[in-house]
Amino acid sequence: MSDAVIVVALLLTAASATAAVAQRDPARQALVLSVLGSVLAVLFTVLQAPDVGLSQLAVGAALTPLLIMLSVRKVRRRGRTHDAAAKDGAR
Amino acid sequence: MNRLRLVLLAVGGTGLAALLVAACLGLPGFGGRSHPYGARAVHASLTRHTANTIASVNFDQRAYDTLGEMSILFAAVLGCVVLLRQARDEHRAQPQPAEVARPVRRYALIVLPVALVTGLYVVAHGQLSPGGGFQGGVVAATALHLLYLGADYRALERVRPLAVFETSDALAVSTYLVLGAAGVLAGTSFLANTLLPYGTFNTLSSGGTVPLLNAAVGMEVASAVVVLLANFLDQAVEIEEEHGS
Amino acid sequence: MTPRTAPRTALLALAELLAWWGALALLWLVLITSVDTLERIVGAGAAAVGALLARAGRRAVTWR
Amino acid sequence: MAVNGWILAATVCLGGGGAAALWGVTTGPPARRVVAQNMTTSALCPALLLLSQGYGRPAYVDLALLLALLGPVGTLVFARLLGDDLEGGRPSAWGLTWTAAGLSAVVVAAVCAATGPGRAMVKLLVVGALLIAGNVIASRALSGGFRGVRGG
Repeated sequence: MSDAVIVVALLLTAASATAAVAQRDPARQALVLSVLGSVLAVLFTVLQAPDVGLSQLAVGAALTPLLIMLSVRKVRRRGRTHDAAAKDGAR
Repeated sequence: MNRLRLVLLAVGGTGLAALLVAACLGLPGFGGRSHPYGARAVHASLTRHTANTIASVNFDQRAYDTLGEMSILFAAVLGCVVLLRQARDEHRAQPQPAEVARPVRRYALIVLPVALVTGLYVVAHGQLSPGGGFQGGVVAATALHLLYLGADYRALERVRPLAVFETSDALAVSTYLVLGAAGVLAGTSFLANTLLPYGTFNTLSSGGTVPLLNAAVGMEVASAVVVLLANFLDQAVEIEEEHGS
Repeated sequence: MTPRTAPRTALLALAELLAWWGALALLWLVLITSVDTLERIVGAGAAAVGALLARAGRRAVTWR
Repeated sequence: MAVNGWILAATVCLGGGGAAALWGVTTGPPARRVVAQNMTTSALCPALLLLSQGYGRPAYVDLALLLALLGPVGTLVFARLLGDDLEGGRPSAWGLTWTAAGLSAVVVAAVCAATGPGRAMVKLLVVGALLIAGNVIASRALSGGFRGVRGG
Protein backbone atom coordinates (compact mmCIF):
# COMPACT_ATOMS: atom_id res chain seq x y z
CA MET A 1 0.00 0.00 0.00
CA SER A 2 2.68 2.46 1.02
CA ASP A 3 4.67 1.37 -2.05
CA ALA A 4 1.91 2.62 -4.37
CA VAL A 5 2.25 6.18 -3.13
CA ILE A 6 6.05 6.01 -3.59
CA VAL A 7 5.59 4.81 -7.18
CA VAL A 8 3.08 7.58 -7.93
CA ALA A 9 5.36 10.26 -6.46
CA LEU A 10 8.36 8.92 -8.39
CA LEU A 11 6.44 8.85 -11.68
CA LEU A 12 5.16 12.41 -11.13
CA THR A 13 8.67 13.65 -10.31
CA ALA A 14 10.15 12.01 -13.41
CA ALA A 15 7.35 13.38 -15.61
CA SER A 16 7.55 16.95 -14.31
CA ALA A 17 11.37 17.00 -14.45
CA THR A 18 11.27 15.85 -18.09
CA ALA A 19 8.57 18.43 -18.85
CA ALA A 20 10.65 21.19 -17.24
CA VAL A 21 13.61 20.32 -19.46
CA ALA A 22 11.43 20.07 -22.58
CA GLN A 23 10.03 23.61 -22.26
CA ARG A 24 11.80 26.25 -24.35
CA ASP A 25 10.67 29.54 -22.80
CA PRO A 26 12.35 30.30 -19.42
CA ALA A 27 9.15 31.73 -17.92
CA ARG A 28 7.21 28.57 -18.75
CA GLN A 29 10.13 26.53 -17.48
CA ALA A 30 9.82 28.37 -14.16
CA LEU A 31 6.15 27.40 -13.97
CA VAL A 32 6.92 23.72 -14.46
CA LEU A 33 9.88 24.02 -12.09
CA SER A 34 7.67 25.26 -9.26
CA VAL A 35 5.36 22.26 -9.79
CA LEU A 36 8.44 20.02 -9.81
CA GLY A 37 9.55 21.56 -6.50
CA SER A 38 6.26 20.75 -4.78
CA VAL A 39 6.10 17.21 -6.21
CA LEU A 40 9.70 16.58 -5.15
CA ALA A 41 8.81 17.69 -1.61
CA VAL A 42 6.00 15.12 -1.55
CA LEU A 43 8.40 12.45 -2.84
CA PHE A 44 10.84 13.19 -0.01
CA THR A 45 7.95 12.99 2.46
CA VAL A 46 6.77 9.57 1.28
CA LEU A 47 10.39 8.38 1.47
CA GLN A 48 10.30 9.49 5.16
CA ALA A 49 12.72 12.40 4.75
CA PRO A 50 10.60 15.35 5.91
CA ASP A 51 13.61 17.57 6.65
CA VAL A 52 14.78 17.42 3.05
CA GLY A 53 11.16 17.82 1.94
CA LEU A 54 10.86 21.01 3.97
CA SER A 55 14.06 22.40 2.41
CA GLN A 56 12.79 21.58 -1.06
CA LEU A 57 9.42 23.15 -0.29
CA ALA A 58 10.94 26.33 1.16
CA VAL A 59 13.27 26.80 -1.81
CA GLY A 60 11.18 25.41 -4.66
CA ALA A 61 7.73 26.82 -3.93
CA ALA A 62 8.43 30.55 -3.96
CA LEU A 63 12.15 31.44 -3.89
CA THR A 64 13.37 29.77 -7.10
CA PRO A 65 10.42 31.01 -9.21
CA LEU A 66 10.98 34.52 -7.86
CA LEU A 67 14.71 34.48 -8.74
CA ILE A 68 14.07 33.07 -12.23
CA MET A 69 11.22 35.46 -12.99
CA LEU A 70 13.25 38.47 -11.82
CA SER A 71 16.09 37.41 -14.14
CA VAL A 72 13.61 36.96 -17.01
CA ARG A 73 12.22 40.43 -16.37
CA LYS A 74 15.71 41.97 -16.35
CA VAL A 75 16.63 40.27 -19.63
CA ARG A 76 13.38 41.33 -21.30
CA ARG A 77 13.74 44.93 -20.09
CA ARG A 78 17.30 45.00 -21.33
CA GLY A 79 16.14 43.75 -24.73
CA ARG A 80 13.58 46.53 -24.84
CA THR A 81 16.10 49.30 -24.02
CA HIS A 82 18.54 47.88 -26.59
CA ASP A 83 15.80 47.92 -29.25
CA ALA A 84 14.99 51.52 -28.36
CA ALA A 85 18.66 52.49 -28.53
CA ALA A 86 19.03 50.78 -31.91
CA LYS A 87 16.01 52.72 -33.24
CA ASP A 88 17.48 55.99 -31.94
CA GLY A 89 20.77 55.21 -33.68
CA ALA A 90 19.02 54.45 -37.01
CA ARG A 91 17.18 57.74 -36.99
CA MET B 1 36.52 21.26 -32.93
CA ASN B 2 32.84 20.48 -32.59
CA ARG B 3 33.46 16.77 -33.21
CA LEU B 4 36.22 16.68 -30.65
CA ARG B 5 33.82 18.11 -28.08
CA LEU B 6 31.21 15.49 -28.92
CA VAL B 7 33.75 12.69 -28.61
CA LEU B 8 34.89 14.08 -25.26
CA LEU B 9 31.27 14.24 -24.08
CA ALA B 10 30.62 10.67 -25.25
CA VAL B 11 33.70 9.34 -23.46
CA GLY B 12 32.89 11.19 -20.24
CA GLY B 13 29.23 10.23 -20.40
CA THR B 14 30.02 6.55 -20.94
CA GLY B 15 32.46 6.54 -18.05
CA LEU B 16 29.97 8.24 -15.75
CA ALA B 17 27.19 5.86 -16.78
CA ALA B 18 29.43 2.81 -16.18
CA LEU B 19 30.43 4.10 -12.74
CA LEU B 20 26.82 4.90 -11.80
CA VAL B 21 25.62 1.44 -12.85
CA ALA B 22 28.46 -0.15 -10.90
CA ALA B 23 27.59 1.91 -7.83
CA CYS B 24 23.87 1.07 -8.14
CA LEU B 25 24.67 -2.65 -8.33
CA GLY B 26 26.64 -2.35 -5.12
CA LEU B 27 23.82 -0.65 -3.18
CA PRO B 28 22.05 -2.55 -0.38
CA GLY B 29 18.49 -3.65 -1.21
CA PHE B 30 15.72 -1.03 -1.17
CA GLY B 31 13.90 -0.79 2.16
CA GLY B 32 16.03 -3.43 3.89
CA ARG B 33 16.36 -3.98 7.63
CA SER B 34 20.08 -3.27 8.01
CA HIS B 35 21.08 0.41 8.39
CA PRO B 36 24.57 0.50 9.91
CA TYR B 37 25.00 4.28 9.66
CA GLY B 38 21.40 5.08 10.60
CA ALA B 39 21.49 2.94 13.75
CA ARG B 40 24.68 4.64 14.96
CA ALA B 41 23.38 8.15 14.14
CA VAL B 42 20.11 7.52 15.99
CA HIS B 43 21.98 6.14 18.98
CA ALA B 44 24.30 9.17 19.10
CA SER B 45 21.40 11.61 18.80
CA LEU B 46 19.46 9.87 21.57
CA THR B 47 22.42 9.97 23.96
CA ARG B 48 22.55 13.74 23.37
CA HIS B 49 18.79 14.19 23.88
CA THR B 50 18.14 15.45 20.35
CA ALA B 51 14.71 14.29 19.21
CA ASN B 52 15.28 15.02 15.51
CA THR B 53 18.14 12.79 14.38
CA ILE B 54 18.63 14.84 11.21
CA ALA B 55 19.32 17.94 13.31
CA SER B 56 21.78 15.94 15.38
CA VAL B 57 23.59 14.77 12.23
CA ASN B 58 23.64 18.27 10.74
CA PHE B 59 24.59 20.33 13.76
CA ASP B 60 26.36 17.90 16.08
CA GLN B 61 27.87 14.82 14.43
CA ARG B 62 28.59 16.60 11.14
CA ALA B 63 28.55 20.23 12.27
CA TYR B 64 31.80 20.78 10.38
CA ASP B 65 30.07 19.94 7.06
CA THR B 66 27.31 22.42 7.88
CA LEU B 67 29.97 25.08 8.42
CA GLY B 68 31.17 24.35 4.89
CA GLU B 69 27.66 24.60 3.43
CA MET B 70 27.12 27.85 5.29
CA SER B 71 30.35 29.30 3.88
CA ILE B 72 29.28 28.24 0.38
CA LEU B 73 26.03 30.20 0.73
CA PHE B 74 27.90 33.16 2.21
CA ALA B 75 30.46 33.17 -0.62
CA ALA B 76 27.74 32.73 -3.27
CA VAL B 77 25.78 35.70 -1.96
CA LEU B 78 28.98 37.74 -1.73
CA GLY B 79 29.72 36.90 -5.36
CA CYS B 80 26.20 37.94 -6.40
CA VAL B 81 26.54 41.25 -4.55
CA VAL B 82 29.79 41.96 -6.41
CA LEU B 83 28.47 40.89 -9.82
CA LEU B 84 25.10 42.63 -9.58
CA ARG B 85 26.31 45.96 -8.18
CA GLN B 86 25.42 49.14 -10.00
CA ALA B 87 27.98 49.62 -12.77
CA ARG B 88 29.30 53.01 -13.88
CA ASP B 89 27.17 53.14 -17.05
CA GLU B 90 23.95 52.34 -15.21
CA HIS B 91 21.58 54.56 -13.28
CA ARG B 92 18.81 53.96 -10.82
CA ALA B 93 15.26 54.68 -11.92
CA GLN B 94 12.63 55.29 -9.29
CA PRO B 95 10.41 52.17 -9.20
CA GLN B 96 6.87 52.96 -10.22
CA PRO B 97 4.12 52.31 -7.71
CA ALA B 98 1.84 49.40 -8.56
CA GLU B 99 -1.90 49.15 -8.26
CA VAL B 100 -2.72 45.89 -6.57
CA ALA B 101 -6.23 44.60 -5.97
CA ARG B 102 -7.30 45.22 -2.39
CA PRO B 103 -7.87 41.56 -1.33
CA VAL B 104 -4.41 40.62 -2.60
CA ARG B 105 -2.82 43.48 -0.65
CA ARG B 106 -4.71 42.55 2.51
CA TYR B 107 -3.71 38.92 2.13
CA ALA B 108 -0.06 39.91 1.79
CA LEU B 109 -0.19 42.15 4.86
CA ILE B 110 -1.82 39.44 7.00
CA VAL B 111 0.30 36.51 5.81
CA LEU B 112 3.55 38.50 6.18
CA PRO B 113 3.73 38.26 10.03
CA VAL B 114 2.16 34.80 10.04
CA ALA B 115 4.84 33.47 7.70
CA LEU B 116 7.57 35.20 9.73
CA VAL B 117 6.40 33.58 12.98
CA THR B 118 6.11 30.22 11.20
CA GLY B 119 9.68 30.61 9.95
CA LEU B 120 10.91 31.40 13.46
CA TYR B 121 8.98 28.38 14.76
CA VAL B 122 10.66 26.13 12.20
CA VAL B 123 14.09 27.49 13.20
CA ALA B 124 13.46 27.19 16.96
CA HIS B 125 12.09 23.65 16.72
CA GLY B 126 14.76 22.29 14.39
CA GLN B 127 16.03 19.87 17.06
CA LEU B 128 12.50 18.59 17.84
CA SER B 129 10.54 18.30 14.60
CA PRO B 130 11.37 18.41 10.87
CA GLY B 131 12.90 21.74 10.00
CA GLY B 132 15.86 23.77 11.10
CA GLY B 133 17.83 26.89 10.39
CA PHE B 134 17.91 26.65 6.61
CA GLN B 135 14.22 25.91 6.08
CA GLY B 136 12.98 28.46 8.63
CA GLY B 137 15.39 31.12 7.43
CA VAL B 138 14.18 30.80 3.83
CA VAL B 139 10.54 31.01 4.98
CA ALA B 140 11.20 34.12 7.08
CA ALA B 141 13.04 35.82 4.21
CA THR B 142 10.30 34.90 1.72
CA ALA B 143 7.74 36.40 4.11
CA LEU B 144 9.41 39.80 3.85
CA HIS B 145 9.08 39.76 0.06
CA LEU B 146 5.32 39.50 0.30
CA LEU B 147 5.51 43.28 0.59
CA TYR B 148 6.92 43.45 -2.95
CA LEU B 149 4.34 40.99 -4.27
CA GLY B 150 1.39 42.54 -2.42
CA ALA B 151 2.35 46.17 -2.87
CA ASP B 152 5.43 47.51 -4.65
CA TYR B 153 9.19 47.68 -4.36
CA ARG B 154 9.19 51.00 -2.52
CA ALA B 155 7.13 49.50 0.31
CA LEU B 156 9.65 46.66 0.63
CA GLU B 157 12.58 49.08 0.64
CA ARG B 158 11.05 50.97 3.57
CA VAL B 159 11.05 47.95 5.91
CA ARG B 160 14.31 46.45 4.65
CA PRO B 161 17.44 48.25 5.90
CA LEU B 162 19.89 46.40 3.68
CA ALA B 163 22.99 47.30 5.72
CA VAL B 164 21.45 45.63 8.78
CA PHE B 165 20.87 42.41 6.85
CA GLU B 166 24.40 42.44 5.38
CA THR B 167 25.83 42.91 8.87
CA SER B 168 23.68 40.21 10.43
CA ASP B 169 24.69 37.81 7.66
CA ALA B 170 28.36 38.22 8.55
CA LEU B 171 27.57 38.24 12.26
CA ALA B 172 25.70 34.93 12.04
CA VAL B 173 28.62 33.22 10.28
CA SER B 174 30.97 34.53 12.98
CA THR B 175 28.58 33.28 15.68
CA TYR B 176 28.79 29.79 14.23
CA LEU B 177 32.59 29.98 14.19
CA VAL B 178 32.73 31.36 17.75
CA LEU B 179 30.44 28.57 18.99
CA GLY B 180 32.80 26.10 17.35
CA ALA B 181 35.91 27.74 18.76
CA ALA B 182 34.34 27.77 22.23
CA GLY B 183 34.62 23.98 22.15
CA VAL B 184 38.37 24.29 21.52
CA LEU B 185 38.75 26.78 24.38
CA ALA B 186 36.79 24.46 26.67
CA GLY B 187 39.39 21.78 26.07
CA THR B 188 37.56 19.45 23.65
CA SER B 189 37.56 19.95 19.90
CA PHE B 190 36.17 22.34 17.26
CA LEU B 191 32.33 22.25 17.16
CA ALA B 192 32.17 19.43 19.72
CA ASN B 193 28.79 19.37 21.46
CA THR B 194 30.11 19.28 25.02
CA LEU B 195 29.64 22.88 26.17
CA LEU B 196 26.05 22.88 27.34
CA PRO B 197 23.94 20.41 29.32
CA TYR B 198 21.87 18.19 27.02
CA GLY B 199 18.61 19.16 28.78
CA THR B 200 15.32 17.28 28.95
CA PHE B 201 14.48 15.18 25.89
CA ASN B 202 11.90 16.75 23.52
CA THR B 203 11.98 20.28 24.97
CA LEU B 204 13.20 23.49 23.39
CA SER B 205 16.44 23.55 25.42
CA SER B 206 17.51 19.97 24.60
CA GLY B 207 20.42 18.97 22.41
CA GLY B 208 23.23 21.10 23.85
CA THR B 209 24.59 23.52 21.23
CA VAL B 210 22.28 22.22 18.46
CA PRO B 211 19.56 24.90 18.96
CA LEU B 212 22.17 27.69 19.11
CA LEU B 213 23.88 26.54 15.89
CA ASN B 214 20.42 26.21 14.34
CA ALA B 215 19.60 29.80 15.28
CA ALA B 216 22.90 31.02 13.82
CA VAL B 217 22.24 29.20 10.54
CA GLY B 218 18.66 30.51 10.48
CA MET B 219 19.86 34.09 10.87
CA GLU B 220 22.55 33.61 8.22
CA VAL B 221 20.20 32.07 5.68
CA ALA B 222 17.44 34.63 6.23
CA SER B 223 19.85 37.56 5.85
CA ALA B 224 21.62 35.97 2.89
CA VAL B 225 18.35 35.36 1.02
CA VAL B 226 17.18 38.92 1.71
CA VAL B 227 20.49 40.36 0.43
CA LEU B 228 20.45 38.06 -2.62
CA LEU B 229 16.88 38.97 -3.53
CA ALA B 230 17.60 42.65 -2.91
CA ASN B 231 20.31 42.54 -5.58
CA PHE B 232 18.07 40.68 -8.02
CA LEU B 233 15.19 43.09 -7.37
CA ASP B 234 17.46 46.11 -7.81
CA GLN B 235 18.57 44.78 -11.18
CA ALA B 236 15.05 43.81 -12.29
CA VAL B 237 13.22 46.90 -11.09
CA GLU B 238 15.54 49.85 -10.49
CA ILE B 239 18.84 49.71 -12.33
CA GLU B 240 18.75 50.73 -15.98
CA GLU B 241 21.47 51.00 -18.57
CA GLU B 242 22.26 54.43 -19.97
CA HIS B 243 20.81 54.90 -23.47
CA GLY B 244 23.18 55.01 -26.40
CA SER B 245 26.24 54.03 -24.34
CA MET C 1 1.06 65.85 14.27
CA THR C 2 -0.54 68.30 16.68
CA PRO C 3 -0.14 67.86 20.46
CA ARG C 4 -3.81 66.95 20.79
CA THR C 5 -3.68 64.00 18.39
CA ALA C 6 -0.30 62.67 19.57
CA PRO C 7 -1.53 60.60 22.54
CA ARG C 8 -4.35 59.22 20.42
CA THR C 9 -1.95 58.14 17.69
CA ALA C 10 0.37 56.52 20.19
CA LEU C 11 -2.55 54.70 21.79
CA LEU C 12 -3.74 53.43 18.42
CA ALA C 13 -0.24 52.24 17.53
CA LEU C 14 0.00 50.43 20.86
CA ALA C 15 -3.40 48.82 20.34
CA GLU C 16 -2.38 47.62 16.85
CA LEU C 17 0.87 46.16 18.14
CA LEU C 18 -0.84 44.46 21.08
CA ALA C 19 -3.54 42.95 18.86
CA TRP C 20 -0.91 41.51 16.46
CA TRP C 21 1.22 40.30 19.37
CA GLY C 22 -1.72 38.51 20.95
CA ALA C 23 -2.77 36.87 17.69
CA LEU C 24 0.77 35.76 16.83
CA ALA C 25 1.47 34.45 20.36
CA LEU C 26 -1.72 32.38 20.06
CA LEU C 27 -0.49 31.09 16.68
CA TRP C 28 2.80 30.05 18.30
CA LEU C 29 0.91 28.17 21.03
CA VAL C 30 -1.08 26.36 18.35
CA LEU C 31 2.02 25.37 16.36
CA ILE C 32 4.05 23.85 19.20
CA THR C 33 3.44 20.42 20.72
CA SER C 34 4.41 20.75 24.41
CA VAL C 35 4.14 23.97 26.41
CA ASP C 36 6.75 25.01 28.98
CA THR C 37 8.23 28.26 30.29
CA LEU C 38 11.08 28.59 27.78
CA GLU C 39 8.64 27.82 24.97
CA ARG C 40 6.38 30.66 26.16
CA ILE C 41 9.31 33.11 26.38
CA VAL C 42 10.60 32.30 22.89
CA GLY C 43 7.05 32.45 21.51
CA ALA C 44 6.47 35.86 23.09
CA GLY C 45 9.69 37.12 21.52
CA ALA C 46 8.88 35.75 18.07
CA ALA C 47 5.36 37.21 18.28
CA ALA C 48 6.82 40.61 19.22
CA VAL C 49 9.09 40.57 16.14
CA GLY C 50 6.12 39.56 14.01
CA ALA C 51 3.93 42.33 15.45
CA LEU C 52 6.60 44.99 14.79
CA LEU C 53 7.01 43.78 11.20
CA ALA C 54 3.25 43.65 10.68
CA ARG C 55 2.89 47.30 11.71
CA ALA C 56 5.94 48.38 9.73
CA GLY C 57 4.58 46.59 6.65
CA ARG C 58 1.14 48.14 6.95
CA ARG C 59 2.62 51.63 7.35
CA ALA C 60 4.97 51.12 4.41
CA VAL C 61 2.04 50.18 2.18
CA THR C 62 -0.40 52.90 3.24
CA TRP C 63 2.15 55.72 3.27
CA ARG C 64 2.18 57.28 -0.13
CA MET D 1 0.05 -4.32 6.53
CA ALA D 2 -3.60 -3.48 6.75
CA VAL D 3 -4.98 -1.27 4.04
CA ASN D 4 -4.47 2.27 5.25
CA GLY D 5 -7.34 4.41 3.96
CA TRP D 6 -5.48 7.64 4.62
CA ILE D 7 -2.50 6.69 2.46
CA LEU D 8 -4.85 5.37 -0.23
CA ALA D 9 -6.71 8.70 -0.24
CA ALA D 10 -3.38 10.54 -0.37
CA THR D 11 -2.28 8.41 -3.33
CA VAL D 12 -5.48 9.20 -5.22
CA CYS D 13 -5.19 12.91 -4.36
CA LEU D 14 -1.52 13.02 -5.36
CA GLY D 15 -1.92 10.96 -8.51
CA GLY D 16 -5.07 12.61 -9.82
CA GLY D 17 -4.34 16.19 -8.79
CA GLY D 18 -0.66 16.02 -9.59
CA ALA D 19 -1.15 14.52 -13.06
CA ALA D 20 -3.91 17.01 -13.92
CA ALA D 21 -1.80 19.94 -12.72
CA LEU D 22 1.22 18.69 -14.65
CA TRP D 23 -0.84 18.31 -17.82
CA GLY D 24 -2.25 21.81 -17.40
CA VAL D 25 1.08 23.44 -16.67
CA THR D 26 2.89 21.97 -19.70
CA THR D 27 0.27 22.61 -22.39
CA GLY D 28 -1.95 25.41 -23.55
CA PRO D 29 -1.73 29.21 -23.32
CA PRO D 30 0.09 30.94 -20.41
CA ALA D 31 -3.22 31.78 -18.73
CA ARG D 32 -4.08 28.12 -18.34
CA ARG D 33 -0.60 27.23 -17.15
CA VAL D 34 -0.64 29.64 -14.22
CA VAL D 35 -4.07 28.36 -13.16
CA ALA D 36 -2.68 24.82 -13.18
CA GLN D 37 0.34 25.97 -11.19
CA ASN D 38 -2.03 27.42 -8.59
CA MET D 39 -4.00 24.17 -8.47
CA THR D 40 -0.82 22.21 -7.63
CA THR D 41 -0.87 23.68 -4.12
CA SER D 42 -4.47 22.70 -3.50
CA ALA D 43 -3.84 19.17 -4.80
CA LEU D 44 -0.61 18.47 -2.94
CA CYS D 45 -1.32 20.18 0.40
CA PRO D 46 -4.34 17.92 1.23
CA ALA D 47 -2.22 14.95 0.12
CA LEU D 48 0.44 15.95 2.64
CA LEU D 49 -2.18 16.26 5.40
CA LEU D 50 -3.53 12.80 4.55
CA LEU D 51 -0.01 11.36 4.52
CA SER D 52 0.76 12.84 7.95
CA GLN D 53 -2.40 11.17 9.26
CA GLY D 54 -1.67 7.92 7.43
CA TYR D 55 1.88 7.63 8.79
CA GLY D 56 0.68 8.65 12.24
CA ARG D 57 3.24 11.46 12.44
CA PRO D 58 1.75 14.80 13.54
CA ALA D 59 5.11 16.50 12.89
CA TYR D 60 4.58 16.04 9.12
CA VAL D 61 1.77 18.62 9.33
CA ASP D 62 4.53 21.25 9.24
CA LEU D 63 5.11 20.39 5.57
CA ALA D 64 1.46 21.05 4.75
CA LEU D 65 1.64 24.28 6.75
CA LEU D 66 4.63 25.52 4.77
CA LEU D 67 3.08 24.53 1.44
CA ALA D 68 -0.17 26.30 2.38
CA LEU D 69 1.86 29.43 3.20
CA LEU D 70 4.36 29.42 0.33
CA GLY D 71 2.35 27.87 -2.52
CA PRO D 72 0.09 30.91 -2.99
CA VAL D 73 3.17 33.16 -2.66
CA GLY D 74 4.68 31.30 -5.62
CA THR D 75 1.51 31.88 -7.64
CA LEU D 76 1.59 35.58 -6.70
CA VAL D 77 5.14 35.70 -8.10
CA PHE D 78 3.86 34.52 -11.48
CA ALA D 79 0.76 36.74 -11.36
CA ARG D 80 3.02 39.70 -10.68
CA LEU D 81 5.96 39.07 -13.00
CA LEU D 82 4.20 37.29 -15.86
CA GLY D 83 1.77 40.20 -16.33
CA ASP D 84 2.70 40.83 -19.97
CA ASP D 85 2.04 37.24 -21.02
CA LEU D 86 -1.29 37.14 -19.20
CA GLU D 87 -2.63 40.32 -20.84
CA GLY D 88 -4.37 38.45 -23.67
CA GLY D 89 -6.63 36.01 -21.84
CA ARG D 90 -7.35 36.82 -18.22
CA PRO D 91 -7.14 33.47 -16.51
CA SER D 92 -10.18 33.02 -14.34
CA ALA D 93 -11.25 29.57 -13.28
CA TRP D 94 -13.58 30.16 -10.39
CA GLY D 95 -15.38 26.82 -10.74
CA LEU D 96 -12.06 25.00 -10.41
CA THR D 97 -10.96 27.24 -7.54
CA TRP D 98 -14.08 26.59 -5.47
CA THR D 99 -13.92 22.85 -6.24
CA ALA D 100 -10.35 22.79 -4.96
CA ALA D 101 -11.38 24.79 -1.88
CA GLY D 102 -14.16 22.29 -1.23
CA LEU D 103 -11.74 19.36 -1.54
CA SER D 104 -9.34 21.04 0.89
CA ALA D 105 -12.19 21.69 3.36
CA VAL D 106 -13.34 18.05 3.18
CA VAL D 107 -9.81 16.72 3.75
CA VAL D 108 -9.14 19.11 6.64
CA ALA D 109 -12.49 18.18 8.23
CA ALA D 110 -11.75 14.46 7.91
CA VAL D 111 -8.26 14.77 9.39
CA CYS D 112 -9.63 17.01 12.18
CA ALA D 113 -12.30 14.42 13.00
CA ALA D 114 -9.59 11.75 13.25
CA THR D 115 -7.35 13.93 15.41
CA GLY D 116 -9.96 14.87 17.99
CA PRO D 117 -10.28 18.19 19.81
CA GLY D 118 -7.13 19.88 21.05
CA ARG D 119 -4.35 22.17 19.90
CA ALA D 120 -3.39 19.77 17.10
CA MET D 121 -6.87 20.21 15.65
CA VAL D 122 -6.60 24.00 15.80
CA LYS D 123 -3.28 23.72 13.94
CA LEU D 124 -5.00 21.68 11.22
CA LEU D 125 -7.75 24.29 11.00
CA VAL D 126 -5.11 27.03 10.65
CA VAL D 127 -3.50 25.08 7.80
CA GLY D 128 -6.90 24.65 6.14
CA ALA D 129 -7.78 28.32 6.49
CA LEU D 130 -4.40 29.41 5.07
CA LEU D 131 -4.73 26.93 2.19
CA ILE D 132 -8.23 27.96 1.15
CA ALA D 133 -7.66 31.70 1.63
CA GLY D 134 -4.36 31.52 -0.25
CA ASN D 135 -5.94 29.63 -3.10
CA VAL D 136 -8.85 32.02 -3.52
CA ILE D 137 -6.59 35.09 -3.27
CA ALA D 138 -4.11 33.64 -5.77
CA SER D 139 -6.98 33.01 -8.20
CA ARG D 140 -8.14 36.58 -7.65
CA ALA D 141 -4.62 37.85 -8.33
CA LEU D 142 -4.43 35.82 -11.55
CA SER D 143 -7.74 37.17 -12.81
CA GLY D 144 -6.59 40.77 -12.81
CA GLY D 145 -5.15 41.48 -9.39
CA PHE D 146 -2.20 43.45 -10.76
CA ARG D 147 -3.74 45.81 -13.27
CA GLY D 148 -1.52 48.79 -12.67
CA VAL D 149 1.87 47.09 -12.64
CA ARG D 150 4.24 48.57 -15.17
CA GLY D 151 7.86 48.87 -14.10
CA GLY D 152 7.49 47.98 -10.41
